[in-house]
Amino acid sequence: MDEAGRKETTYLQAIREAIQEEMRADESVFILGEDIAVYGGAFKVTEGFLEEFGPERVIDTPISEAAIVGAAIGAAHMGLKPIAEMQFIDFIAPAFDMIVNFAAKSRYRTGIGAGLVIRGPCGAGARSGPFHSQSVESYFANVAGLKMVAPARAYDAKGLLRAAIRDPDPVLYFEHKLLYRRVKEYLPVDEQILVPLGRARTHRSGSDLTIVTYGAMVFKSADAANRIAEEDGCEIEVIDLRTLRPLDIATVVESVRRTGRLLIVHEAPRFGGFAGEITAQVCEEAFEWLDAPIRRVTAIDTPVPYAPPLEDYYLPQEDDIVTAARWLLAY
Amino acid sequence: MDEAGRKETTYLQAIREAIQEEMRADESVFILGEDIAVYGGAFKVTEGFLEEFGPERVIDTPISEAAIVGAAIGAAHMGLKPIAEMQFIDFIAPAFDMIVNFAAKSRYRTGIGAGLVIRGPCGAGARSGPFHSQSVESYFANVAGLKMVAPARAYDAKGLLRAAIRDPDPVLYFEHKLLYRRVKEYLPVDEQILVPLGRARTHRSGSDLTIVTYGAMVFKSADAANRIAEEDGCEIEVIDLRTLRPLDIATVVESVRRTGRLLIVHEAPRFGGFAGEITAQVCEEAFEWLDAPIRRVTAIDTPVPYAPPLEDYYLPQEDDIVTAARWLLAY
Amino acid sequence: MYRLLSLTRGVEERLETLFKQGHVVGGLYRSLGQEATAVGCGYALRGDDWLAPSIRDLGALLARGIHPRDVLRQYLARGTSLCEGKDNTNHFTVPSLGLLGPISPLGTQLCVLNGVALSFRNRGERRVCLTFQGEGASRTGASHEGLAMAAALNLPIVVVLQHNRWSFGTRSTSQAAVEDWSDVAGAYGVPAVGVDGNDVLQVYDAAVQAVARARAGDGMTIVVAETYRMLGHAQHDSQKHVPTEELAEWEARDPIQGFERYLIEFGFESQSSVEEIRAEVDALLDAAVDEVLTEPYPQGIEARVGAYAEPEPEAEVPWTRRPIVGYAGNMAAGPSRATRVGESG
Amino acid sequence: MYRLLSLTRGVEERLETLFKQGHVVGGLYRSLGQEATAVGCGYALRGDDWLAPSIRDLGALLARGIHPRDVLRQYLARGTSLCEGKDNTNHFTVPSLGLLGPISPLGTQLCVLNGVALSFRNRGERRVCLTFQGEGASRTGASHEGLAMAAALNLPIVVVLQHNRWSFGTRSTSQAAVEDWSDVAGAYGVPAVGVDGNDVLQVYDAAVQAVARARAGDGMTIVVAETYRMLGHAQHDSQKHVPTEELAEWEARDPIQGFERYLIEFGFESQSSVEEIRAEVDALLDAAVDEVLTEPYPQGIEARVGAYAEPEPEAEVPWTRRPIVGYAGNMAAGPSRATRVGESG
Ligand SMILES: Cc1ncc(C[n+]2csc(CCOP(=O)(O)OP(=O)(O)O)c2C)c(N)n1
Ligand SMILES: Cc1ncc(C[n+]2csc(CCOP(=O)(O)OP(=O)(O)O)c2C)c(N)n1
Ligand SMILES: [Mg+2]
Ligand SMILES: [Mg+2]
Repeated sequence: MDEAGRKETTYLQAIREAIQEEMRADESVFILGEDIAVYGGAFKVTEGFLEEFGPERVIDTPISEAAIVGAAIGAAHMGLKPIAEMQFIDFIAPAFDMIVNFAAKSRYRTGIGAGLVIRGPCGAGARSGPFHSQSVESYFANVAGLKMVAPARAYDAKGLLRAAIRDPDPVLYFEHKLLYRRVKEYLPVDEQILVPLGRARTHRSGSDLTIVTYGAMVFKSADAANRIAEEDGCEIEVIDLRTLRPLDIATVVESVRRTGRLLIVHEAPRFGGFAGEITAQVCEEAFEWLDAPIRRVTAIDTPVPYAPPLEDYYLPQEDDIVTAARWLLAY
Repeated sequence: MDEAGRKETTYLQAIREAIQEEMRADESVFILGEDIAVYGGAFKVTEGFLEEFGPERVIDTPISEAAIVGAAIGAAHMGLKPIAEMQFIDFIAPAFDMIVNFAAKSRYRTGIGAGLVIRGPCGAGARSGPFHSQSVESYFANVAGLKMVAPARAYDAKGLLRAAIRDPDPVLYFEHKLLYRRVKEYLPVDEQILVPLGRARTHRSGSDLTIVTYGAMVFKSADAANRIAEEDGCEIEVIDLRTLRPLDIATVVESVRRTGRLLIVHEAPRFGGFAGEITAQVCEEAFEWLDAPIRRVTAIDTPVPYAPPLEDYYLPQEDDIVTAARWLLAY
Repeated sequence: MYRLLSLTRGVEERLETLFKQGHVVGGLYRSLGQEATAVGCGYALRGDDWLAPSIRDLGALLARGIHPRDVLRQYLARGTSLCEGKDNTNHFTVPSLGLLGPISPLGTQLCVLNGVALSFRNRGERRVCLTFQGEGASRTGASHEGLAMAAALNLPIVVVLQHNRWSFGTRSTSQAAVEDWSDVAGAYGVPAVGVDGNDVLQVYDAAVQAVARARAGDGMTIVVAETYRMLGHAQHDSQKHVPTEELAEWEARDPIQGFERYLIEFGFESQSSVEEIRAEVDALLDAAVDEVLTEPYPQGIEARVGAYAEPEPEAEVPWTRRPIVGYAGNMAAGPSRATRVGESG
Repeated sequence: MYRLLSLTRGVEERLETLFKQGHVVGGLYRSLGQEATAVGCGYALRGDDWLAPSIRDLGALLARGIHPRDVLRQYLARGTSLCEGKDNTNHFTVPSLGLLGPISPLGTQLCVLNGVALSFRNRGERRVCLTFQGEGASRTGASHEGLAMAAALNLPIVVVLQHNRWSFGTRSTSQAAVEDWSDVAGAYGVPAVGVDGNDVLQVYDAAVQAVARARAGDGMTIVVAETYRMLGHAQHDSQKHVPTEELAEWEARDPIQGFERYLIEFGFESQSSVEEIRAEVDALLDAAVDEVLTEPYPQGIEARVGAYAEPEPEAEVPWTRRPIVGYAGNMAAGPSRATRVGESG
C-alpha cells in the first residue's frame, strides 16, 4: 500500500484480480482450461480459484483447445461469460478453426453472438523456444468478428480484461509472459478499474516522431525515446495501442499529423505483421502530413529461436529502435 | 488446338495437367485428400488419377485436414513430393496448427525441410456462403517458412503449380474456384510450362497509375483499367503478383516509381489484408516517388455472406476499382 | 411422427423442384432414406432441450418446430430467412426453439453444444442436448475433442452417430477400419447403443432412453444409427459410383413406407387417414412455396450489418460507396429475426 | 538394456545438476520412473525403422544411438546442438538415426509419422514406425486424426500410449472418463495390448510383437503402458498436490532397481558387473558434461539462417543492423548438422 491507499500490483496479479472480481460480481462468469483448477494454472494465475468458486466455474479440461473454445462459444450463446485459458497462446493454433469459423462468424450469420474471452501468455524473450514464444495476433488480423487486446501496463491489463469479459463479442486477450512479474504498479483498490476496448494511450508525449507499438515493446520503445531525448534532445511520442482491433487509428493519425513521422514497433515478425495495417490506414488518412517514410522495427522473419543470442537477435532491441528513430528524425 | 498447335486449356485443366505431368515425370510426387481418388475430387481435378497412378499415389483419406497435412510433412521428410488437397481452402483452418507450427518451422528448427504443396479452391462469388468462399492468405502472412501462390491465368496456374511441387519448402497454392472453368487459354502442348515462384507479372502496362492485385481480382482490375483507358484516356498498369510470398516487391516498386500512384486490390477483407504488407514495403522503398496516398479496394470487413446481393456488395466490384482509380488519378 | 416423416420428404421434394427451376441458391443436401433417424431423435426431446442437427437432419428441425417456410427461405436466400440471407442451409441457431445450427467444418458443432450442456449443468437445470454426426465427421479432430470433453465433464449429451455408408464420394469402409461403430465409445468411456436407423420407433426408443440417462445426470450416450444415404452428397452428385443393387436393397427398407405399412397393418392409421395427412402436408407446402417465392432477397447494403454487436469504427475512405450503417440498423437485425423465430415456433 | 536404463537416468541426473547450476536454458522434463517403457520400445526396433519420441522418452533416443552429448547440447542451447540452438529439448529430427522429433503441440507428431510410414509403404519397404503418446495427449484432435488415418491406411505403425496417471498438473482420471485405456483402440478398429510399463522385459516383448505385426503389413497396434510420472511435469513443478503415499507405492516399483534385482537374482549380472556398468556410464557422462560445457552458444546472426532453403529476398532497410546472410551460409547449416549426426550415431 502507498500513501494514496493504492496496492502494489504486478501485471499477473492485475489479470488475476480482474477475473476474480468479475467472477465475484457476476455469477455468469466462469473459466475453463488446462490445469487451471487443481493446479492453479501454468503461471498460477488462477491459484485458489477452485477453492473460492468451485468446480462448476473453474473447470479443468482435457488437452483439447478446440473443445475448450467450442464450449466457451456454446456457453456464451446461453448467456454465460466464459474465459478460456490457453496454457500458452501458441496453443491457440489447434483452436484456429473454432475461433475463425465459429466464434467470429456466429453473430453475423445467425444474430447470436459469442461473448467470450480467450486469454493466454504470449511473446518471446523467456528462452522458451519456437512453441512457447509466439505473437499470434496477425494470424487473426484479417478475421472480422474478433477483437484483440494486448496490454502493457498492469492498470490496462486489469481494466481491459474486465472490459473484454463484459464485451458481447469474442475477444482474444494476449498477456505478455515477460511482463507477468516484471511490471509492477500501484493500483487503486477501491475504484473499479475499467478500460474501454478500442482506445489507444499516449505512453509518452512528444512532437518530433511518433512511435506506435503495443505489449512488451511499449517499454523498449519508451527506453529508446528517453535515450534519444537525453542524447539528441528530440521528443518522441510513444503510443500504446492497447487494443489491436478495433484499432484506434484516430489517436495515431492525430499524433502523426503533429509529428510528421511514424515508426511502428512490434515483436511479431516483419512480413505480414500488424505494422502493415497501421501503415495502410495512416497512408490513407495522414499521407499529406508525412515528412518521412513510415518505418517499422520488428522481429526477423523466422520462427522464434531458442538459444539466448539467437533470441536476442531475433527480437527488436532498444538499439534497433534508436537507430530507426534517428534515421527518421534525420530524414 | 489453334494454328500454333496450342491446346485450349481451362484454369482447372491447367492445374490438373500440372499434377498429372509431374506425377508422370517423378515417381515421388503423390496426392492425398478427401474424395480425390474414387470420386475424383469435389471439382473433379483428379478424375481418373486413381486409374492412372494407383491407390498408392492417389490417396483417399478420412476427413482430417490436420492428418492430411501431417502425412504430407512426414512424406516430404522422406523425400517424397506430396500434394495435399483441401476440398475447399476454408478447411485449411483445422490444419492451421500443423501448417504453422510443424510444416513452416521444420527446416529452421531441425534442418529438415517439408517440401509439400497444399492446394484447394478459394474465393467468393459462387454463392457458397461463409465457409466455402474464404480467402485465407492473410491467416498465414505472418508465418515465416511458408510460400504462397495465387494464380490468375491458366498459364500461371500450370507453371506455378509445377514450380510449387518442385519447391523444397511448403507452398500454399490457392485456386480461385470462379476461374476453374471461366478462364480459358491456348497453352503450348510441347513445351513444359514452368513459372518460378516469387515473380510478379505485368498484366497490362501503363504510366498513370499502378494497380497491384492477384487471383480473380486481376481480371476485374484489368476491366476497370480498360474502361478508364476508353473513358478517361489514362493508362493504368496492372500487376498480377502471382506469388504472395516471397513477394516480388521489386517489380511493384519499379512500377510505382514510374506511375507515382498505387492502388491495391484484393478480394479478402480490408482490415489485416495483404494490402497492408504491400503498402508498408512500398512506403519503405518508394515513398519519395508517391504523388498520392496508397489506396486499397477490398471486400468489406465481414464474413462472406450468402445471398447474391449481399455477396456482390461484399466483394470489390469493377465500379469500386474505377472510382478508386479515378480518385487517385485526379489527386 | 408419420406426419413429420412425410413433411420432411415433402419439403425436400419441393426443394428439389425449386432447385431444378433454379430458385435454390447454392447446393441442396438431402436426407432421403435417413428421415427416420432425424425424426425419431427430434421427437425424443423435451421443448426446453437443445438439438444440434447436421446438414441432413431436416426432420429433426421440423420436430423442433421450425416451419417449412423458414427452411425454404434459407435455401432461397431470402432476406426473411432466419440467417437474413447471410448463411445457407440449416446454419441457423434459434434459442427459442433450442436449436444450435452447424457450420460447415465438421465436428465443431459438438464442441459448441458442450457449452450449451455446460450451462445446463452449471445452472442445475435438468435439460439435455442431442446432436447428430456422420461416421465421416467422426474422424475429425474437433469431433474427438468434443466427445472427449463431454465425457470428461459428464455432460448431459446424446450423440447420434449416423452410419449411412457414405462420406461425400467415399465409402466409410475406405475411410475407417472400424467395423462396429459402437466401439467408438470406448475411446471416451461412455456407453453406446446400436439401432436400425430406418426404423423410426427403434430410433425413438433408443433416443428416449439415452435422453433419460443424460437427464438423470449419468452423462453421454452414443447412439449408432445404421442407415443409408440414398442420394448423392448433394444435388449435383450423380452417384454413378454407387451400385444399383445396393440402392435397391436399401430402397426396400425405406423408413417412411416401412412405417406407413406398420401403421396401417396394426390399425393405427388407415389408407385414407394416411392420404389425408399427405394431402394436408401438400397443402401446407404449396402455401409455403408460394409465399416464399414472393419474398425478396436482402438488400446488398445489409451485408455491412452484424459482424459485431456495435459496428467497427472504420476508416473514412473518400470514394467509398458505403454509407455507414449505424447501431440502430444493426439492432433492427436482432429483434426482427427474433420475431420471425417466434412465428415459426 | 540395463546400460541404457542407467544411462537414461544418469543423463537426467546430470541435467538436473546442470539445471540447478543454471546451465540449462529453459525447462527440464524428466522421465523418472518411466525409463523402462522408452528403453524397451526403443530396443524393439530395427536400425532402419523410425521412432518418434515424446518429450519424456530420453531412453528411446539413447536406444536409437543419440549420444548423451547431443542431449546435453540441446538443453544447454549450444551452437553445436542438433538444432543448432534454434529449438530445445528433443525437438530434433535425425533421418540417419530414424528419429522424428516432436514439436510442442501435442498429437501432431503422430500425424507426421504417418507420412514416414506412408513412404515406407509406397516404396514397398518393410520398415516400421513407433511413437509414444501420453494419455493426456490422446485427447487432442491431432492425435485422433493421426490414429484414424494410420488405421484407415493400414500403416506400419506402433503407438505406445503411456498411461502415467498425470497430465501436467491434472490427474488423468479428471481429464478422461476412460477406465481401461486399451478401449481407445475401439475408435480405430485396431488391436491394443496392455503392459506393465515399469517392467522393461514386458514392454520389450509387447513392442517386439507389435512391431512384427506392423512389419508383416497387418497395420497399427496400440500398446498401453501402465506407469507413473515420479516427478512433476517439469523441473519447476513442486508436485505438492501429489500424495506421498502414492509416490512411495510407485517408487517401490522403480523400473531400474526392479530390473537390476532381476538380473542379479537370475545371474545375468553380478553386483560388481552392475556397478561396472554404472561406473562406465558415469565416466562417459563426466566426459560429455565437461565437453559440452566448453562449447559456445551460437552467434546471434545465425538466427537469420534456415527458415527457407533459399533466403527470402528482403526489403533493404536503410538502418538495418542485419547483413544479409547468403545461400552459402545457409547450406553450411545442413552438412555440418548432418556430420554431427554421423558422429553421434
Ligand atoms: C473439416 C471439414 N472437411 C471437409 C468438409 C467437406 N465435407 C462436407 S460433408 C463431407 C462428408 C461428410 O460425411 P459424413 O460425416 O459421413 O456425413 P454424411 O454426408 O454421410 O451425412 C465432407 C468431406 C467439411 N465440411 N469439413
Ligand atoms: C496442444 C497442446 N496443448 C497444451 C500443451 C501444454 N502441455 C505440455 S505437456 C502437457 C501434459 C501432457 O500430458 P501427457 O500427454 O499425459 O504426457 P505426460 O506429460 O504425462 O508424459 C500439456 C498440457 C501442449 N504441449 N500442446
Ligand atoms: Mg456418412
Ligand atoms: Mg500422462
